[in-house]
Amino acid sequence: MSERFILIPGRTSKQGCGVSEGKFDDGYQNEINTLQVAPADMKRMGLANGDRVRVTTESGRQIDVAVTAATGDELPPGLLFIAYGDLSSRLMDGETHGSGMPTSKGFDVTMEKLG
Amino acid sequence: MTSGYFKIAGGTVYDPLHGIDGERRDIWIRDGKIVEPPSDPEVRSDRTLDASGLVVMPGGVDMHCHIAGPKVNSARKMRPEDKRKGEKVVRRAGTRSGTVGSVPSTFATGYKYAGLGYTTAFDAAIPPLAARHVHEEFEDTPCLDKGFFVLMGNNHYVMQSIQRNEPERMRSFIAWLLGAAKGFTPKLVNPGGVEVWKQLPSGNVHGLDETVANFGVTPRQIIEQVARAVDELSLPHSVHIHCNNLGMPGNWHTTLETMKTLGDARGHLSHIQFHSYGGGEADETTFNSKAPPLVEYVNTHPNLTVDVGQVLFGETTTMTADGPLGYYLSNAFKSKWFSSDTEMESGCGIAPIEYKNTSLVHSLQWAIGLEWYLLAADPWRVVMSTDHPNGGSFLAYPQIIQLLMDRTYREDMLKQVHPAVLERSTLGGLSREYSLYEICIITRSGPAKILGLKNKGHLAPGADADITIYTPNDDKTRMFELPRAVIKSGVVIVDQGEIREPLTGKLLYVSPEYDTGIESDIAEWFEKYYSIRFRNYQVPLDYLHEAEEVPC
Amino acid sequence: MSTAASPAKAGHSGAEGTDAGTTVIQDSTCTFCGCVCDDIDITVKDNHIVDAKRACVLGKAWFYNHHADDRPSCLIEGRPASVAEGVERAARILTEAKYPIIYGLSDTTSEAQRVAVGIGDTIGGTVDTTTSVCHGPSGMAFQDVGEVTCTLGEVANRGDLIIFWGGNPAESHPRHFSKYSLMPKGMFVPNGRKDRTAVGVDVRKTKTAKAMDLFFQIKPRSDFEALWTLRALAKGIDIDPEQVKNDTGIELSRWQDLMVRMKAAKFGVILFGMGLTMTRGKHLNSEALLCLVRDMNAFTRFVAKPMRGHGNVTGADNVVTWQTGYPFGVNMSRGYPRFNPGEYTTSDTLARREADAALLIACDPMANFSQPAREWLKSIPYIALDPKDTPTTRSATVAFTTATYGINTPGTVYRMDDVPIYLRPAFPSSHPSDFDVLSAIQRRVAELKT
Amino acid sequence: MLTLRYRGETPIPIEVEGLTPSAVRAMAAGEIERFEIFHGNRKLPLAEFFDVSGDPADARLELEGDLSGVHWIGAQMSEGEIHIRGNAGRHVGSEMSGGTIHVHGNASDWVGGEMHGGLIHIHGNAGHLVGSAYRGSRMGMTGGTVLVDGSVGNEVGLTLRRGIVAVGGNCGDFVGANMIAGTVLVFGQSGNRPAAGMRRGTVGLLGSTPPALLVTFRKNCVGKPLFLRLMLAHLESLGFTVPAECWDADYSVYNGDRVTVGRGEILVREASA
Repeated sequence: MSERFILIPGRTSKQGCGVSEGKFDDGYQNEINTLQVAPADMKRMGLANGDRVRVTTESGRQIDVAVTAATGDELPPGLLFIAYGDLSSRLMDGETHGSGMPTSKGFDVTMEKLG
Repeated sequence: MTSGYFKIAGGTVYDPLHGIDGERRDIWIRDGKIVEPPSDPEVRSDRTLDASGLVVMPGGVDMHCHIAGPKVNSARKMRPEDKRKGEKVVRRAGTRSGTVGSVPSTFATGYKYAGLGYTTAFDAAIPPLAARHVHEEFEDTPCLDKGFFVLMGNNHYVMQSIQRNEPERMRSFIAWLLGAAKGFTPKLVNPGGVEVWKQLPSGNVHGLDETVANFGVTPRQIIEQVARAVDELSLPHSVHIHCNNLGMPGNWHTTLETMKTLGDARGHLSHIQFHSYGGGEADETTFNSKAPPLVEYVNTHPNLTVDVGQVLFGETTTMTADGPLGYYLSNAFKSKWFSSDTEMESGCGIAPIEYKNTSLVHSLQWAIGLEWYLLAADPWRVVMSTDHPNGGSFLAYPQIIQLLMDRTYREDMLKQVHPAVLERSTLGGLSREYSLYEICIITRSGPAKILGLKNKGHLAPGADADITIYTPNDDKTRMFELPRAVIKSGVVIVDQGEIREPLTGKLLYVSPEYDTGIESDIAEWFEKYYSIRFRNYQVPLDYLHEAEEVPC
Repeated sequence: MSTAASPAKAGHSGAEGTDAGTTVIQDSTCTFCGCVCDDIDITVKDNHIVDAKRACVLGKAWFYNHHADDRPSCLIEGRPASVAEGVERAARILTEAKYPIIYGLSDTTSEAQRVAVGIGDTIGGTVDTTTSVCHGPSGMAFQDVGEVTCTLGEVANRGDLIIFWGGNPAESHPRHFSKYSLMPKGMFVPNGRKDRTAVGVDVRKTKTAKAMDLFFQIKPRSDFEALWTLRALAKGIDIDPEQVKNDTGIELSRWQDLMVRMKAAKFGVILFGMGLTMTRGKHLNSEALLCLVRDMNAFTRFVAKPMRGHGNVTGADNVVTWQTGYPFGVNMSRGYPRFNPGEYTTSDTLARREADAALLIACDPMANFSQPAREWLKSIPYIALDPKDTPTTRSATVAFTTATYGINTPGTVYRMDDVPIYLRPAFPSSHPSDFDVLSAIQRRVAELKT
Repeated sequence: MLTLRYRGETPIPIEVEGLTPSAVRAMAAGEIERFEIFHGNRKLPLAEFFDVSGDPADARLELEGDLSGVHWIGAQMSEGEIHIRGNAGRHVGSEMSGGTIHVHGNASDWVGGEMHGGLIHIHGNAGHLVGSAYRGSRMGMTGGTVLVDGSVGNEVGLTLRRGIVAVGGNCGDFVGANMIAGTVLVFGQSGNRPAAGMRRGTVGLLGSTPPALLVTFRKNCVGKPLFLRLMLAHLESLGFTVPAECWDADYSVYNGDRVTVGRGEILVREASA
């Protein structure tokens, strides 16, 4: 079963270091390929670190990604976070609303646990 | 075989510095300089430009404009609408495209100045922290030799030296700072007032004897002591002053006090029009011209020079290092407002405005500028400027020339402005018409002399071969907006309004001597308060493109 | 025609004495993020940086991972080629194109940026920078209402109320707190952190949030409503407490308390991030913030500053502006500059499949752009310049490996507050600089166009 | 009537700025075929992309085909008629001062950008920034009428100074933002933050479910404003379909935006009892 969330991609220092260390190195790849979920949401959806989920946007863009529990109270329940990278870009539409800037944070998404 | 000579033959030459008032002469050019005719009559020039029947003058010199640096570029960023509706500069082989509006892009700025016969321009207000930015923009501003004045009227080190009564220390600092930025002379903008603006909401000083909090100095002390230091350093140009209370009714008292404070020290008062107002506290009904008494004082004090800062009707963008003024203007015009304070050094305010001939205040500003030109006894000490783009664009210079040379044109325009101008200024009674000789003085020879540029503003051997050739025309706007040819460093850069060879032009800077012992003291202060490192602040010579040191 | 000065001619020797084959360069500059810290002492040993004093975690990663590598300087369709061949191929692609775009530019010197804009002019292309997908919306807001701002030294010397809104500098600009905004003992805040009140506004309780005295964890996507609430309070307008709580997730009383502090501050600062510009509302979120800060100047001194990301993205804004009159997304297909975000910006020209060739300098759209934009970019010929191997260089028709600015090449960069800073290279690279490659391309396209 | 049939299939923008009824009405067919248009950065004669037939003397232009990649149609036009049988690109009727444009299809962004007068009727949907200011401008549309039968995007009537924008379908976010005066009516649903920063003027949100308003708007009264009835009648007279339920409904009037001048009003249709 899937639940509704708001997803916020953003910078992290690990992702920032990865840009210099090399985008094909493990450090960067792990950082941008991990979805952070609030501990309460992990618990409720029966998710453990490393489990894979499917995230789908309102316009139907979709990624499958591994989850990890956000540290402490960094994320409130209902919010997801992922470091900028290939996966976050896969969820972005081309539309910029006459601004040049595609909506890149605060996506309405559904998340479901994969098998 | 080539002789290397370029001759401008038989033109009607105006060279006021040498008393030449429209005499038919040849001018010989070699290696970018004006030279004596070859002694051997057999020697022919490689190229000759037949100027018979044409007017030949030195290239124009704009000694007070805003064409580069963070303030100008922020204005460009803020006003896409100004350029979208304005003229477009289309790319051609060898030239770059650009936008114009009230704040043209860099390449367009160079082409447009050259198109009017100007070959030298000085940016009037640069925070030294941004010096590198200016040098970069200057290199992208072709056709002109360029320099800039360094903002010091609210510099913390200057104010602290005054407070501690250490004039030698301040003098050394000024010399060091000019050299560090590769600037030309100290600029005082609302001395002391900008620092108060940084400390308080709508903060400012309102007279020469108000104390600047936390620094314990007054505008009067700053003006007096910086002017003296500039003379002691024997800089080519004097201190360059934007007085306190710009634009405020009744500000003429402050302006007169500033002149008196200078004593017998050299001083240039910029855009004097904006500082020549009578009337009481922000009361439009009493607003009037006080140009006559100020002109009278300048007439009798040869140590003083001014540029006018003529206002022209229409839309433009105001930009100033006078932070509180920018806030005042943006509120008065309900326009968008940019403000940026530079640490330890300066402020900046930008606001779009429109001068309307239906407005009493704007009409008076227009008239007061003309009064200054027409009342001044000595054209060598009053310089044509619009304080581009504050009073209007430099592109209006031909129109100003017609206003000065053509009394009928002036009187027709006077009929179209607010009627009260006739009671509140003397313009209606002024019948003076400028001669070409006088125009040549206020647009080239005078500013070159005031700036201390020995190779500019005249046509004698040794001068830079910066020459403008005009086709005589009773319509002076036409005559001056489309020169027949413009020559820069001996190269024809404009021919019939077409850009030919847009030379980059050189930077004009000073590097006065000073007691290097002071550097450790400056460095200690600098590392304590600046957000960049002392080592990364100074602009070394090898950073500059073409450059020429003007001797002190 | 004026061409940009070769940075090489302006190289300042930063070398401060060598021993045992190591060189120390003092006050070197880190160009990784918009902080552009210019106080880094770097130690170089046989073309490796072995120490970078005062650099943060991002800065160390930057300095330690840009050593001269042995990848070829040029690849054409994945095969090694000479730089000259690459330049020729690039110039032909760009001059044959009818709607070419030039994009990136935020991680190279302004000297190189100036050449790139010149190429755009010559080929009648569209010049855009990473600003359009960073603080471009803030730039648009600036064009509508203006901006009240200052250099970072003013924040350090005067700022007594510092608000971080929609950003996480603790992770994206790690030294901002210590160097500029929170810790410095400044002229009018002699006790540093003790003299400042730090306020965070964000939807996540980030590392930054944890360094604040007050934190407002607002509802996702309610930045505009929160800012409008503060504007209303600044003007003394009565507003409905329930709606405020409902809209922002925060009690009106807490906003009122914040406004009291804002009015009581001597010099207030709002440093804002892409939480505003990338979220629904975009430029109008930034506009609301710039309006609030302008409003506050009726009561006290208050300034705003977008937290710019890349080392020289601010230089890109400046260079594109002084050469064309417009800051980003500048189209020159008509022979003169035109500006219209949403029309000439790169996300749009790619996602709408209008661009038919691209010159990409120091950027990675193949990693960062929307899916439709990436798909179209993959289908057109493009040239990429980057010191690193990236998804963008891997799919490029012509890929140049270039020297790293600040580490291998000198030049000028502009800090997030428009302060220009000169770069002192640490050691030479076997690869050409962006400036060199772009200058060669500019010369060739000029020939081909005439 | 002059007919221009578009045969282009290029994804590269085609720009036809200046192709107005008054510009072509005096031209011979040959001249019109040589009329300069832009294909990206290439200047080309119109005939490269259009079949030209008919006679422009009556100042009526018919454009046929899918012109969604053709931009600036009718920009700066001052008289005459343009009918587009198909979709149109960006900047339809930009800065126009008179005449009529009908798009019998969809139009892209900036329909009637900073227009001064005349009528634009989009019979399908339109994009963002309909009847709006371009970035940085002090004011947007200063006169004329834009009718869109379908739905539109964000920032409809941005900084509107005078004139009417009517949308039959839904609109996106920030309808009527920073409005100075004038009228924007939306008969479908509205996105968020309607009329943010409005100084004066009227924004009518006439859809069935009233949107959330900003906290800086205050409810003033409920009633049947006469002005609205007159406006609806005017729209009908222009060939715009007004939903029946709008005529006799009650409307709540909200004043704002109080962070600015606050003299504007938002009309919200109350669910009919």
